[in-house]
Amino acid sequence: MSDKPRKFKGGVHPNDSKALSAGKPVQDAPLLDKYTVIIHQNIGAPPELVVKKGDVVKKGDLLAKASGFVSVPLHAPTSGTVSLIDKCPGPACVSVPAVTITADGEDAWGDCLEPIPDWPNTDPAILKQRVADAGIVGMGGAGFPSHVKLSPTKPIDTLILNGAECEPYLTADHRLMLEQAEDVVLGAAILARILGLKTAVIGVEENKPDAIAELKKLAGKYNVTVQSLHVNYPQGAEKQLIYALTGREVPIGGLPMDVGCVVQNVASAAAVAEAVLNGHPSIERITTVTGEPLVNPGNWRFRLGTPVSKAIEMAGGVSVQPAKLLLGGPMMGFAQNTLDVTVMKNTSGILLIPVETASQYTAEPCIRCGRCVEACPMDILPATISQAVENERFDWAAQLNVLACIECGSCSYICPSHRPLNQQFKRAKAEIMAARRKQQKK
Amino acid sequence: MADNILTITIGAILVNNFVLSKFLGICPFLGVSKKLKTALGMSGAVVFVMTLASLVTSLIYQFILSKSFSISGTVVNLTFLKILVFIVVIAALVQLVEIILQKFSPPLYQALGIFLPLITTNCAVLGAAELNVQAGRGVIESTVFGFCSALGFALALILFSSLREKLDLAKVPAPLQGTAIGLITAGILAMVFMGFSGLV
Amino acid sequence: MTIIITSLLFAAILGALLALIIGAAAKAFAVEIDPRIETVTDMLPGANCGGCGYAGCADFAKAIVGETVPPTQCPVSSPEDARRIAEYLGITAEEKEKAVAVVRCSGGRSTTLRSPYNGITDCRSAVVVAGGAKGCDYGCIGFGSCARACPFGAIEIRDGLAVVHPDLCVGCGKCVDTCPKNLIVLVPAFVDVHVYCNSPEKGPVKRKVCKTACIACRKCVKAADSAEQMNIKGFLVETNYSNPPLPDLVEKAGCPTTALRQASRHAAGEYEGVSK
Amino acid sequence: MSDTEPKAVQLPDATRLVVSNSPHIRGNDSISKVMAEVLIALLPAALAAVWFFGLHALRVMALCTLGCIAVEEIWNKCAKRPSSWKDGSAVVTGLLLAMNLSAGAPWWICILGSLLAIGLGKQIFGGLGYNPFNPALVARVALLIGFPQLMTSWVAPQPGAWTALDAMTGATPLGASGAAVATLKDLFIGNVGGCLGETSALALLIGGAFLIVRKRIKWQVPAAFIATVALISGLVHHVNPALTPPAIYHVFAGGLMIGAFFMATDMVTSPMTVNGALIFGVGCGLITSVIRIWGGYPEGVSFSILFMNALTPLIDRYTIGKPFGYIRIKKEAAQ
Repeated sequence: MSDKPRKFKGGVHPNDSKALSAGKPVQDAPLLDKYTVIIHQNIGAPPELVVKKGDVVKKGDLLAKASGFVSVPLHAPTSGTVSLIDKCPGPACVSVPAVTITADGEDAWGDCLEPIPDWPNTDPAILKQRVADAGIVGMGGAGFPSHVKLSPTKPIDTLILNGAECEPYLTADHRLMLEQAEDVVLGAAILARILGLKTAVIGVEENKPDAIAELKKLAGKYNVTVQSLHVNYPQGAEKQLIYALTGREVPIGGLPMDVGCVVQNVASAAAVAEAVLNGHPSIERITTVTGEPLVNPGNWRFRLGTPVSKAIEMAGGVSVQPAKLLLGGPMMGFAQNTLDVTVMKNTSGILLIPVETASQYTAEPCIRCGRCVEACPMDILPATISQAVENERFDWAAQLNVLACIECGSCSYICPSHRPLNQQFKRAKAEIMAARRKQQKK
Repeated sequence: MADNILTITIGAILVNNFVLSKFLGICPFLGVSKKLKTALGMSGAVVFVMTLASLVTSLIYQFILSKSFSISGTVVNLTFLKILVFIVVIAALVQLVEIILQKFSPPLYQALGIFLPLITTNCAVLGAAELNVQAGRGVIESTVFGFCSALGFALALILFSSLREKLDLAKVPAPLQGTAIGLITAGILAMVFMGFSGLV
Repeated sequence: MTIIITSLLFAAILGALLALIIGAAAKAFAVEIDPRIETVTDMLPGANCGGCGYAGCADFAKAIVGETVPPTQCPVSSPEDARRIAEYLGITAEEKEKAVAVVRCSGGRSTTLRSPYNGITDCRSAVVVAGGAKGCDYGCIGFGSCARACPFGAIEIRDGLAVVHPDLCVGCGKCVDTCPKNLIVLVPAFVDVHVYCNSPEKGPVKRKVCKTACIACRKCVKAADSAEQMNIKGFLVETNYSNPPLPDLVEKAGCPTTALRQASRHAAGEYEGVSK
Repeated sequence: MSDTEPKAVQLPDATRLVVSNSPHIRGNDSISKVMAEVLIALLPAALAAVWFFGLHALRVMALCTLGCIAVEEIWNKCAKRPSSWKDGSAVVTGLLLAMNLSAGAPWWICILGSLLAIGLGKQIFGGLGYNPFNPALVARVALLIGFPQLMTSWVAPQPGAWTALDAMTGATPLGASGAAVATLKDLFIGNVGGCLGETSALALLIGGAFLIVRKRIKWQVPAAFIATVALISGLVHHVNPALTPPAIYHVFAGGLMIGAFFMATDMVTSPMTVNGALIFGVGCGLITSVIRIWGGYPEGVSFSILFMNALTPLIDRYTIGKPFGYIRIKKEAAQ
């Protein structure tokens, strides 16, 4: 592998604003008296609840079991009593089922999974089962069950760990790679063993030199390579990352395994190491709480089910009213309208955007400047598709390959007319998929 | 001869474009230009009809109509039948195109609708035949002229239809939507084609 | 004289020649079409609304002639029109009762919580962002996708709520598919009493976000003339459209949240949240 | 917030949190910024025009710019649309229109031109972004056809003389006797008769370079345009010197520079893709050369650009590239 990674086409360079929290070491969030854990935290089937109201659980006990292959179990973030099973605000501003656990304050571990210290000589299938049992998902944002990615149906020759963290503001992965480099590299080695590979590549954007240095120190020990990447949003998008590291293009509608790759987030890798070596399931994660309105932004290790209001309190509250509250980064994160939403396995950031920099859509006309075409990492024509969607011509939008869109938001970011391109494409994709489902039914 | 053909070609396609500088064939130009696909089909049909019509009419004119011959002592010259014969020939050709299209491309046949039979009365086709006679062109030159005029028609139609597809997406003020903005666009297009004047 | 004869002869020969060619071509490339399709197309309203599920009236006519659908499937034609088509084709057509659309939500801007929303003002686009940013997950978003889809101008957006005018609605059902919240249903046109709420949540949850939600208090069920006129489903009451209550039920029941309404008076703006 | 008592942790007000789609931040680009940069790029040419033609140039520019703004605003008022002159597009159109007029143009030509440019060229199609043709060129061509005499009588350049106004005849360096009309140096600096913007190639090159550096225009358009004109005129001159002056005259004289850098590159009316831009430039060059060398009009830049504007939807349609990851699908489907 060459030292210089490839540059993918397009992309944008937003002001990264990472300085707010990049220098802040990860703190363990204090134990709360209540956690509201959203049950469906993964892509795929929701897990099946195995506790009922009044049950006493220990930390790490099963709350819900996987209900199929593309599904992961959910574990209790602390010890206590199941006090309520009801709906709570979900990350998409729609209520979702959740389990509330009233903590007993002891935070005592239950019967955990058996640690596997001798993993280099353990059957990969057992390791893979461990990943599934620990409920690990893609912690970068998508929440796709990790063990599914580790069961490719096509030959794999490359394992990539995604440490790009190209979203502005977010520093959770950066701090993780810096402070828990050993876990990340170990996780990479375990994942490589599961896939039957000798080695893995960790891709990190070159604006995190300290993390790269830290990882490189350990890389040799576990036969893992660390590759610095150009700073260019969306460097951390799966397809762009694979291209940058291997030069392969994942086909539209295809998966990384179609080009012999498996991509895992670095936080997921660290969770894998934790699950294999200590037998701890995925019940906590590092999340960046940041944004200019916050008094004291930083990085925290939160239990699942921590309400956003508590997280903001830990960050010292706000000095001014923010325009938006986001889960995730500013480019692809989800806007929230309540502080009651809770931290999930894929919540990489809790972000408050000030009024001055929050994007405001207007209906200014497209001047066909073509900057979106330049910025599009998937090389489609956002301006033309936008016109098609505006006129509800979804067949045309499909012809223009709107389904290739990865919703990275680069086009909306760059547009001088401030057009809501990304929203239009989301709608178009939804409409096209709905139409196809309808057709299939017929 | 070669030079002449080149002049005819450029003249018919650009300088004296049937639609945009002679303003012939405006009916299908406006009628079938809403979609690029139907415009392409119409263009094909017009090229076919106009080329053949020019060939056949000029053959008939050269070898029958313009000749004077005597039958039982009376000198007969059938030139006065020109328009009648031309129209009959064109109508027959259009009928042929219609039958063939209906068989091989029913969607296009549907899309062209009434404008297909109307090629019969498309003044561009008759105009080409008539202009050939006026200019005293030979059979080959007539055919080339017919073909190139049709190409000019096709060029204008295709350009115009792609513009109209674009205008469909534009926020044109309500009173000007549809044919009105189409005619305005055609006017600007005609101005543009004036730039070619003086080439031949 | 010679000239006339020669001209006639020439024209005749030319005509015969061309006729021969065309005749041969017509034979060689013959296409059969059913002339009935055109007649039926002419008998249809020609609105091309697509309410029948086909791409325009001509397409629908083809389907009728092919006897895959009954002519009554056209929501715009009157029963007499459908009967005439059926008679022409010699098929039987069952009567279909006139339907009308109802938007099962009464949560306008003044009665239901909403977050500030910044984006495309179109329901189907808004729903991809935070489910439309309304306090109630099930309620009308009010950006008027249905109103724009209605070929008859029967839906009005009033204070952020879609309101159907029953007298303008022909029941074509175009709006039904547009609503991303699946709020719109087609019901028999003669029924006037509907529950303008679609949220399956528990009463207190609904009340927290909406003043006019159905809280399943059963007042209307009790006030109804017979037990089956209003049905309870979970935390929601529904009109039984096969045994509908009379319009005076609204007065008699005295719905505490005004979720039970008369369609005509709802459209006239006589209830909370929809006043003009 | 008071400083005396210990500050309680303040949480954001959830009811005021705006819900919107990602991305939640955006670049600081805007239409008015784009237009402002185009205006800056036009500044050298405008200054050059004032230097050579004095206050008359200033008068024409002011009339056209104000005329365009006025027409835009009156239209907006009548059509009940929000005011839009502040986005700067009308100012750019006005200035470009002025660049296409002679310093001696009477006031009513300027106003009529504004009306044609904004009314016929832009607003009739729905305003900014929807016009298929370059508005300033629509006005210029309409005026050229309507008032050929007025539109081709130029004013002699008088560097530094502020108020002098000497009419001169319409001999153009693009005629067969091009070299006799002006020296190459004069052509480059701009010391020749012509429209305001047609004169100083140097000033236009500076402005064009600025736009290219700022990535406001696609360099492929002017490059392909100028190269094609140079190639064709050079070849024709080589074969038959009596027909047309050498390529260098074609490049620096007339409206080629302003056309290539400022008119053909108009975003709204030119193709969006890079390949499309190349085709567009070559097409413009081809038609310009043909009209200049063989046509009835002395100058073909405006006609060629408008013609290619009309072709733009087609070019756009057929130059759509293959998206990332597309080739592999095809291959796999074939297998």
